[in-house]
Amino acid sequence: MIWALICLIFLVGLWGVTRKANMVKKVMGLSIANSGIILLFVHYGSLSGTTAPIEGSGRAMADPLPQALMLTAIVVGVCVMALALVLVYRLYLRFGTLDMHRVELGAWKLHD
Amino acid sequence: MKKTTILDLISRKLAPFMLLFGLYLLTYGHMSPGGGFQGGVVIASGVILLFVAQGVEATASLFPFRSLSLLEAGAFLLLVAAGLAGLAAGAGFLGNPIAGVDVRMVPRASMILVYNVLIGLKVGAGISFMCMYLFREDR
Amino acid sequence: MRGGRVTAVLEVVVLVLVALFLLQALQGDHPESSEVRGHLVENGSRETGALNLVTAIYLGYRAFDTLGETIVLLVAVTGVIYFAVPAGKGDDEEDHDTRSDLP
Amino acid sequence: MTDSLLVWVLLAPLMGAVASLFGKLIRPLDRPLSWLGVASLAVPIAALVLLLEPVISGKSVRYALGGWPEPYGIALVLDGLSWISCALTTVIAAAVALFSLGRRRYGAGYFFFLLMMVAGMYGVALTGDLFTMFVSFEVVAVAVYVLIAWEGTATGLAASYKYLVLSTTGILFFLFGVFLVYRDLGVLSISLISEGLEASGGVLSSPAMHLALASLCVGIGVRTAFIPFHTWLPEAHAYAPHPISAVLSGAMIKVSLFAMIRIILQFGGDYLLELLMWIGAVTALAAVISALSQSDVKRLLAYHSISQLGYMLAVFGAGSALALTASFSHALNHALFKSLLFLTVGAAVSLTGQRNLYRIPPLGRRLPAFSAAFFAGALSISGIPPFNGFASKGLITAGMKGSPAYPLLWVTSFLTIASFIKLGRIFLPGEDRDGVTAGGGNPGALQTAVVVALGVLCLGTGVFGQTMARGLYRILHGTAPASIPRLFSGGKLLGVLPAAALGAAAYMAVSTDIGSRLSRRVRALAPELRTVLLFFFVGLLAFAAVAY
Repeated sequence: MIWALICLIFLVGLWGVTRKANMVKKVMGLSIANSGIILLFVHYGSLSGTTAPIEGSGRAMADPLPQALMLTAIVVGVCVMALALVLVYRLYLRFGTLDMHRVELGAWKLHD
Repeated sequence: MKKTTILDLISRKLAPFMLLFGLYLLTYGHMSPGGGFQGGVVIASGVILLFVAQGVEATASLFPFRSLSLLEAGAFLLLVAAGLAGLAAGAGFLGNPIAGVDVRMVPRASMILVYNVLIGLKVGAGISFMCMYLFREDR
Repeated sequence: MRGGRVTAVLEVVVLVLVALFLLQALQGDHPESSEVRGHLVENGSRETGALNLVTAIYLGYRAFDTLGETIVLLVAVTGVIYFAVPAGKGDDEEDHDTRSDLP
Repeated sequence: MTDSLLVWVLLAPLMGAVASLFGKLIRPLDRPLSWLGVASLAVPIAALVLLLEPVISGKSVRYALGGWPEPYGIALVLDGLSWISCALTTVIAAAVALFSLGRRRYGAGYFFFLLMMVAGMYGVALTGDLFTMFVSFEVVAVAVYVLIAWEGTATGLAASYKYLVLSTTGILFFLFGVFLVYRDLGVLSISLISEGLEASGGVLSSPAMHLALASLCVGIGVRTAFIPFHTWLPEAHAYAPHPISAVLSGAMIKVSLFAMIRIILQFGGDYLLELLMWIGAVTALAAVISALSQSDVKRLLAYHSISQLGYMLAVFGAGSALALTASFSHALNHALFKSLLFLTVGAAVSLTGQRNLYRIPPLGRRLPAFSAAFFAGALSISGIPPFNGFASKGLITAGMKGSPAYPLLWVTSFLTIASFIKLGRIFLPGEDRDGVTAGGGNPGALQTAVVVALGVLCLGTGVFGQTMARGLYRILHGTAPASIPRLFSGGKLLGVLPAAALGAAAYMAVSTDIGSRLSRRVRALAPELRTVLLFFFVGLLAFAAVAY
């Protein structure tokens, strides 16, 4: 059941990326999809136990490997979002709009 | 940014504790939950709180732009050098050179501590410098 | 927008299919324990000295991932600073790239 | 000792990049540190030459990072496949970096991103671990996003954003694939995947495994740009700075293709080969048709990159050992002549400030060395002997003997000739009209040297095509090749004539008014980001469905 919920979060993100015309909302969609994937890993890690994987805590520890991997995935996601938003900022300065459709029309017309 | 006294007072009182907590996360990253990236981001948020409340000039005197960008690049260089130290000590790149040393005198985790602190400094300097640079642009 | 209707319907159909793709992959029994995890949990802290096993992994066993990650962060921060040019300076003349170099 | 060389292949560009970062921060040191950064590429060249010996004898060099053994730590692996992708990256990166040094305008910051991209590409080629491949792909991607939009032009920024959204969506599915592999096989290192799969009865036994293979291939496929995922490439390559388009077309899409090939071979995904062959053939044909109709010189070259990549994919789909060698030799040759073409045409664009094919005045007399090098590249891509395109296309014909998709590739070859007759007009020796000096400065001596060197390399790898093919076969399969067809046999040499004639005829057809009207309609097919993402999902479902 939880797997379906995590898939839902991932799909909400993908929906935001594909359907929304606003460039900032696309970036938000990417961020939601990214956290969907992170949740997938961390949830799987918690199946074997839910206490923080610190040595010496007697209770069943969560799997440290997905958590370590997700540390990397989160930072990478943040960096890509930062770059995306700066590109959106520069495109907004240039075209005065955040609508991806009009930006592409503008860029395409500018080219020809 | 109109400087209200509440913001001014709180930020000046709160920021040191945030920096301290960030440093705690760095140095105790290998014993308790924490680590390089989390500590670095907490330090960056402390610095950003300061310059949002106090304005960029006041904070720039405390954390000058030049030194932050040099710190970021320098910390990364030191991180690669630490990795090479592992290589030189025969433990393979990014390995633990202290593994062979007598454990009692130098705890084996000190290499992890070095990595944590270096990454923390780099992340803290990088993110605060980026935000200050962006913030300065808008004025 | 030309064909807006068509692309909209297509997108909905495709996303539903992707949902099936995801659920199909996720259901089904999957072995709980993995040999790698067992090893890391048992002697993670002994070999690397870090009590926090997550730190033991991302700074000990898989330190190369962390190095790659710091590179990504360094590149992203430098990239953001490069692009955060104040308005009005460096807007493009389409073909002649006379952009002055940035700090 | 030799295995720690592997670390230096990856570390040298990284240190070079940090040096150029300091060059960016400390103004007066800008030029010297840029030179130091580019000089750091000499280390991988030396290391790869030293590492060639073990690879030739079939042994794969493994280096456990941090001393941790394979399943727990990360290992750098150098086998035939990764040696070729590292060699390809080094050659193209060195050529492009030297070319960029020639332009005063590219400061140390530019070389920081370029060298970080090269370090990331080495990471992708050398890593033996799935998650490290994800991190290395992201290092390459982040550097490429910045470099595509380097000149701050609106089209560059839009192209970069479009590529960012598409490739990040792709990489999320790659992560989904990594999750499935970790969940079902419990291991992340690539070499242990095949063992884990054998234990559980092959990739088709459990549905999760072939969906994992599908998401991994799709995640990487976005970066290689064959049919369903190619839509980002024309803008990204056309509007990036010229050296960046060269390194994107020359090295990046091929390193990603090699990574995808490695994963498919490790998973034993033979059921995908049929699909890949057809995708490759259709990509080759469709891309060359849209290339023929382009008026922007760099978009024309970008579509050709997609088409040539279709060749490599189609011949890989044929599946035999010879086919694999043909695919890799075409990748190497394509890297040489495509980066040469991008650099020469780029110089013409920045010299005249014009991008439209018909508005660029003939530059034959103005840039003699560049024109000669351009024609070397154009003849190579058209597969005219004795250039290297002919050699690798001969191998491809041999590799795809009797496969149904070959006629598509044959039609593509003479359409390629047609489009390069069309593009060739900008470098013909013509009268030197005054509008020529409107653009940037004259290309410097260093740039001319790089371009001529690439031209000579194209000729050299063509003339010695036979030995090259045998060498590649040994590198890839570790054993001496059983039978490499004679590339320069009479039959093949004569085979070029009909293709050239048909190419000329096709060029005539395109320049008639019906042809140009058709071209204009094809040109207008620039898919928007929405349709681009739709293509992506359709590609994902195709990769998944083919297993049922």
